[in-house]
Amino acid sequence: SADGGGEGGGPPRRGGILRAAFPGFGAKETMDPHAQRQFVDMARHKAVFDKLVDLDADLRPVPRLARRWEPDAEARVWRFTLREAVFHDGHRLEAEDVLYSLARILDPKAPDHLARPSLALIDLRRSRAIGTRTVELVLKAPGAELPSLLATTGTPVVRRGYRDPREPVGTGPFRFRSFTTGRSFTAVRFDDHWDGAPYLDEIRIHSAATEARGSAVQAGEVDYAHEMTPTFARVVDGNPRVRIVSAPSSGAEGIALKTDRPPFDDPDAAMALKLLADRERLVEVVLGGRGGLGNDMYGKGFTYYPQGVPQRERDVDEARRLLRRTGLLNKKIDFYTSTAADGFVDAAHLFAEQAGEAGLRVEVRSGPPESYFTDMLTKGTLGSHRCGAMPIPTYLSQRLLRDSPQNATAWRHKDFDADFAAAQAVVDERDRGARYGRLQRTVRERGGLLLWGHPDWLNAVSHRLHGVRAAPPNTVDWARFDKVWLT
Amino acid sequence: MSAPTEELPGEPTGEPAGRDPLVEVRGLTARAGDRLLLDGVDLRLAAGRVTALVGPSGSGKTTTALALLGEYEPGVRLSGEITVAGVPVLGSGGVTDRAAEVRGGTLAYMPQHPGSALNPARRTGAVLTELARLHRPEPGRTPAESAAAALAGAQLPYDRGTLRRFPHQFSGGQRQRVALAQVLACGPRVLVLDEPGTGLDAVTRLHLTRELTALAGQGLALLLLSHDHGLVRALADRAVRLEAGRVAAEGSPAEVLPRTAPTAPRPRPQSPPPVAAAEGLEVSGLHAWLRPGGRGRVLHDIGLRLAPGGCLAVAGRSGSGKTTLARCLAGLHERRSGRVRLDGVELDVLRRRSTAQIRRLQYVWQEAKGSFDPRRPVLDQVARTAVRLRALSPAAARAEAAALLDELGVPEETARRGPGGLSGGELQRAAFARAALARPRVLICDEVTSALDPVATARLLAVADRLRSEGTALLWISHELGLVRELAEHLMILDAGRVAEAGECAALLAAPRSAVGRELVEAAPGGQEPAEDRGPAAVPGPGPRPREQGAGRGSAQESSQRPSQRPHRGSSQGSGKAVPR
Amino acid sequence: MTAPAPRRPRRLLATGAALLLALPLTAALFGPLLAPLVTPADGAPYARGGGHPLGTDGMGRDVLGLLLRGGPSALGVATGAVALAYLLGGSLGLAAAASRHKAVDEILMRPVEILLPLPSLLVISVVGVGWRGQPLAIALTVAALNAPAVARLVRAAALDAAGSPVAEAMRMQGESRSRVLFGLLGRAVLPVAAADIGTRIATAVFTVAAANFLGLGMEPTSADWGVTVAGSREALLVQPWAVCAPAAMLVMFTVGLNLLADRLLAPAAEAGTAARAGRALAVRTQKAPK
Amino acid sequence: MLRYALRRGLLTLVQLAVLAVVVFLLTSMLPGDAAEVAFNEQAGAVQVDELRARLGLDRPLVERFADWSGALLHGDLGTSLAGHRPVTGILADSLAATLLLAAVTAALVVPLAVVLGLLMGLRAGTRLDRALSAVLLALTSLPDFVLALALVAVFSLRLGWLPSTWVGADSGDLLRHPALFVLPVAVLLARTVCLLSRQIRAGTLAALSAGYVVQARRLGVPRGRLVLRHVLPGAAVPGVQELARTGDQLLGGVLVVEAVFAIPGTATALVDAVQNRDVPTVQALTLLLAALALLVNLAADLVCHRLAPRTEVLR
Ligand SMILES: Nc1ncnc2c1ncn2[C@@H]1O[C@H](COP(=O)(O)OP(=O)(O)OP(=O)(O)O)[C@@H](O)[C@H]1O
Ligand SMILES: Nc1ncnc2c1ncn2[C@@H]1O[C@H](COP(=O)(O)OP(=O)(O)OP(=O)(O)O)[C@@H](O)[C@H]1O
Ligand SMILES: [Mg+2]
Ligand SMILES: [Mg+2]
Repeated sequence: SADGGGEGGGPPRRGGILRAAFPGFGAKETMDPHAQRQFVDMARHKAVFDKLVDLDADLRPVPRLARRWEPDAEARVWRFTLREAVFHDGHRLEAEDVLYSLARILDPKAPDHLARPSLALIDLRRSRAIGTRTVELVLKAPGAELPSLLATTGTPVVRRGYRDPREPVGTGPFRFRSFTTGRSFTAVRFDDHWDGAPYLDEIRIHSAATEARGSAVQAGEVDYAHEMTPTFARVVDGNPRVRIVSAPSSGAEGIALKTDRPPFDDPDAAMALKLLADRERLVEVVLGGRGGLGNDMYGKGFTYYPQGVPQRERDVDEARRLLRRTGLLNKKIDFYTSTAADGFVDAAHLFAEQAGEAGLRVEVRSGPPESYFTDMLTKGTLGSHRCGAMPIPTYLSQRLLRDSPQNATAWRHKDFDADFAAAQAVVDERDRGARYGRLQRTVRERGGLLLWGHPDWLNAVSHRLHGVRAAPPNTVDWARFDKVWLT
Repeated sequence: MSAPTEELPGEPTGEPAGRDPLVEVRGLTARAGDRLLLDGVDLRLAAGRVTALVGPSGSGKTTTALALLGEYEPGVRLSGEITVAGVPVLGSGGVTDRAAEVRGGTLAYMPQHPGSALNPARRTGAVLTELARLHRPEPGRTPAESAAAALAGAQLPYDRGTLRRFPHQFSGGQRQRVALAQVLACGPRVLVLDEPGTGLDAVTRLHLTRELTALAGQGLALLLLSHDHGLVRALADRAVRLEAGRVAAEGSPAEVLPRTAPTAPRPRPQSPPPVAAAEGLEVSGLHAWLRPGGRGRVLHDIGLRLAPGGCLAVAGRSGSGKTTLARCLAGLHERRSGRVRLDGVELDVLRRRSTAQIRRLQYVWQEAKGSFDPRRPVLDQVARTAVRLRALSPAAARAEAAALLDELGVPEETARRGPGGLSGGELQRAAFARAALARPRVLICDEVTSALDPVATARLLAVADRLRSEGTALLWISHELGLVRELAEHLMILDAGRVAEAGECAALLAAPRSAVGRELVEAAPGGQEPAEDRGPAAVPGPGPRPREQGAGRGSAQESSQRPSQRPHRGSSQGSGKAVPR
Repeated sequence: MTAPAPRRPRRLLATGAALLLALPLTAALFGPLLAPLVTPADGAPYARGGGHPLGTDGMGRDVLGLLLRGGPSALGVATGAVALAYLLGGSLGLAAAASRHKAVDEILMRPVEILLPLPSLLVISVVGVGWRGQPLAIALTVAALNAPAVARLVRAAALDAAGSPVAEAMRMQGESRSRVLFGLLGRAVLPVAAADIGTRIATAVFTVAAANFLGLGMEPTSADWGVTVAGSREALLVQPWAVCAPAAMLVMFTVGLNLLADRLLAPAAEAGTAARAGRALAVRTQKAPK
Repeated sequence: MLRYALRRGLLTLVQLAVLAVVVFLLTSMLPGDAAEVAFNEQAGAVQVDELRARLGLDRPLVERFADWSGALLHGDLGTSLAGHRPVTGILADSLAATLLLAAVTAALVVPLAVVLGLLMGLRAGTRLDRALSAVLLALTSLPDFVLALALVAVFSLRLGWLPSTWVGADSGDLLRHPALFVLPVAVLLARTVCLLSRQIRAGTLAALSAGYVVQARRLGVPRGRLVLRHVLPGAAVPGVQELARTGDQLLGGVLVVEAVFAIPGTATALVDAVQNRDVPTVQALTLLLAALALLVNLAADLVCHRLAPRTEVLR
């Protein structure tokens, strides 16, 4: 079971039905591309729809329906030039379709449209179509990251007048055939796709729980199983029929320390914890060794990740010194976690053990998983934290600004916000990257993020399926079935 | 019937010489632990013959009968040799594998306690047709017809009401007959009936006698286990008397059953002192029904009075409502209205009675076996009455229970066993003792002597007399009019839930006014039997049930004595105690 | 009954059952004394060998160490819950069976029957959320979930005995309600209960473990046998000991417990010998007390 | 009997109503609501509040329950809070698979349990009885998911005889692929058969010592008939009660089975709904399952009523 793309399979072949299995979400699953939240939704929508812009494996925006784009000097007005593309019903993609899609996403009566907050900076009334092929988007504030915002979850382009999610018409590589909520989805090849017709005749995307995905891919009942565990990877190790396609660094695993309250309002206290964590051990156990070491900065391997920052090493003595200095030594603190994500509880217990070695007593408490991520924003001083793949600026804006919805570390600093806002107005990518790097480093030194690992994303693929690229979720090559083929 | 022609009836008496008997028993021995229940019993049953197995309670009658099927109560071991219609049932290696062949079709056994032998969850008709289909695949006769014939033979009507009923919906005597019908439905060649007369009223018993005679006439071999000598005399060609597990006598009934001279009437217990009007049991306007909302009435407007120390007998055809009446008084039957007052105090249903009230009115079950917990020793169960109702210490209660049981002829050692280890008569006496131990004001006895031999009956009556002299009133339900005449001052005859007539006992029996009364008196066993066999009081017309003295003993000398005067040994174990009083 | 023959296999079997029980019980009682309070996570995840006789679990903890610690909660919570269910449901069922009033029966049984179809999952979720991770709360919930079923079962088993002349005779002797209930009816219920109890315990163990999956109940890292089995299930083929060892403990416990109960409550050995002796159907005896 | 059945049927309706209230209270006692859960990890408080308002979750509990029950009386089960589609659709989608599975299981469980239970009861104390008892007990003590995974590992992955999941199975013609049912039904059967057969074994032992069975045997009723017509009815009473309870048992088992075999059924739907705090769906599903359970109970009571007619005297 070789990792990654280094597989044979010969030249691509046309034909065949691909069956893929994703974790299911029952009634929550939807065919409304703007209400997509689960991976299984995104995979289905990706087959039927396209986005203007998508992200590559480095989380850098890449053109999709938009052939190219250019901002004005202030990054306030953006022009997107569209590609020649056809909807499944034969209608040609036009600027009005893009504007319709954006209006639909920003519909104030649709709170479940996930991209609404991040795209809210688009001033729709002043945005317009320039001819049929160009869209001019005007922003309310400078936004150098608009392309990557247009690539986030919930941004596919729909046909003008699209209303009924049960009859999705997109420009994607597959034409919608059927969908049963919580169960399965079928789509057939769309020969007029702008990026060339896919090889497959048909794809079926099923919802299935962990165990079922594992046995189905082993038994050859599906050819693609999304989101497998390291343990499963060990199970199929040496199995010639199944290989694991593993995308490195597809997010971050960590611990959030609340920096607005004692003891972690003192950066030394937070630093003590960062120093006492045994990252190697955490990665080995919690990620089953399938992941990279974290350096307390989000986005390892992604664009804008600051280079040359030394890896944080475990230093129990220094940690103990800091603990003593901040009066934490032999004190007890609570760790609020839950089973909301795999490995949270394990990591919490391991960390508690490691903290114990340095003289800090950490008591693990679990909360309800369903609302954990909301609860932990306010509860406790230590909490489990994780984040999927997203561009670094998105991460910063969603987690570390004063009005960020998911500010798990309660990191609220006016100057930090101001620096970030300033970076958003910088069109020059290098300069902007440098500013992001400085912000990241600040958080690494003084903030409450203890990011100990970057998990690999594990998908299982049968020996019949070829051309599957190792890509983190939310990127263009993830769950992309128009360039794969069966033998 | 299915009896083969070559085995059709021979001469009614004498040895079945020169012909293979249908059943041959040689040297049958039964042991339980180190006790010898049967000791070398020999028995032969021939086609067309009625053989009676008599003997005191506990002498091994039931054990013998079961052995014919290759069966035994748990804990009993058999040895000897038994052949049934050529099939070895018991051999040197114990019960043979072929024993199962004879069961039902060849040899059918009606148990002594039919109540507990009926499946509570199955309707009568279904079981009968099932058995008929199994054993009598007669051409030209449907199983339903066979079932109808069996019911008729058992003196039960063949109607929907009977066929659709569950066993618990019959009266005790009816259940007895249902069990008999099951046996008859098998169409066997050998019929073994364990106390078939129990619970039957005189009329039914008479009909049954005729029916059984007819069956023997058709070539069946009959084995009759009974202490009812009237029945034996009327039916049997030969009689075998068992005593303590050994064959004590064998021959024609006349030879085996001792002819007893009429004895002097038993002294009536001295009349208790005159009592206030309010004392005693007083029942008025009693109605009882079976289903909610007063549907299915079984008793209509019953009224009665019973003075302390007095005795009121209740008689009537089987199914006339005697047990229901008793259960109403005992508070067990809750669907009733009317007044029940004891010593001036109104008695509610049992669960609303105080301990004292419960103690003052006790009830002896008609079907003794079913009323004992199969898992506890009988002695303990009996003794509990004294513990609960008279607040005796357990040890004292056990001692008193043991003494009373011994007085009744059930040795303590026997009573220490579970109910399964007691004979029918022993259990019946234990049930009586259980109630009597409460020293109640009113004791309701529901056919408590039906499984008892005369000696045991005498012992029980002695205890009853003693209780009466202590002020206990008896409500005596019985089909044995002779006994009733001897015992009771008043008699009430029930018919279909109504009082047919009531009055002074002797007078009523001498000249019954109601149709039922006349029927019962005419049919009473004394009617067809020689005068010398009649009971103590030489009353013209229908006499009481014969009460031969020393029916359980072999010696003629003993048999001339009155049971209550004679030194007496326990029926089979010989406790050697004298009967008190 | 002097024949010793039927006794021997029975005693043998009782010994066998006792032996089966002994291992998990010993582990549950004395294991915690032998193993450290917290099993250190010092090995590789799901490692086999390497100083760990039974390998390690997903957190790299010694499976043997977990095994020694996981007994009390696994056996305690489930058995406690089932015992409690029997205490509650059993008394309810007995009382309902013994009541001669239809109304009483209805009043006792209807509420119970409303609870009966409540999906246990829903109840456990609610309680688990409220009193997260407290064994007592879990035991109480599992007990409450089982009580209605027990009540029904007991009532059905006791109903016939309650209407029998034996029960009437006992009442005629002035026996107390409780004695009729727990003596006569209780004994009628006993074989049914004996057949039921063990399987119910096994089910309870895994209801508790299942509660964990939903993030309720005990900590998913607790050493509890059920939790360990559940948590390591994915590694069934990688590190079988992590699943099989605690599962074996539970299997031994339930099998031993049930076989012992069968033996003690149903002296059926005679029936067995009789069957062998070729009797068509064996009559079970009520043994005379010795 | 008919009156009894009618009365019980009416009572069942009342029970359902009470149950509806209980379930509603229970689900609303869960922390978090549908809006909060919907945006877990992904959105901020503002959006959650907006969604809450749109779903009507900001209204008082009583009002919401009144609305829901009012609609129910008109046959409207409401709209799912998670999928924004009619609950009836969710029910219809999930019911077919589970009912099919339950039906196949139920059809097998009774004969299997009866045969095994009788066998053990009749041979009580023999080696066969002990072996069967031990195996069945071991099966119950094995958690469903371990059994399921082990069966899949052996029969689908190693031997390749049977499909390992229902992934891709067409819900329209499930019945044409009986192989799909083998493993799930085997897992479901394991525990229920054991529970039932043990009860039947106990009942058989009791019935065997009953006087009526002894007498029937003495009357030469042959073995098979004796067992079926005389022993079994008495022996079945506790078993029938047990059967009534297997509903919940099955639901628990079905949950695992549905997860392991990717069967889109009611149990999964229920768990999803609970996790999504999708109150209308939880309500509808529990009511439906409860109605089924109550029906089974009713049937069990009627059967017991028939099997133990003597109890009628008492009442
Ligand atoms: N398991 C046992 N162990 C010891 N003694 C027993 C056992 N079973 C029965 N007995 C005794 O064997 C004797 C014979 O019993 P059996 O039932 O044959 O008497 P019977 O002649 O039918 O009496 P009855 O007329 O009272 O029915 C009785 O004294 C009884 O107590
Ligand atoms: N549950 C029932 N359902 C229907 N009929 C019943 C039920 N119980 C009793 N009966 C009927 O009620 C009548 C009275 O019964 P009861 O037991 O009082 O008669 P009995 O006089 O004691 O008769 P026996 O002399 O045969 O014991 C009988 O005809 C009987 O068939
Ligand atoms: Mg007898
Ligand atoms: Mg009667």
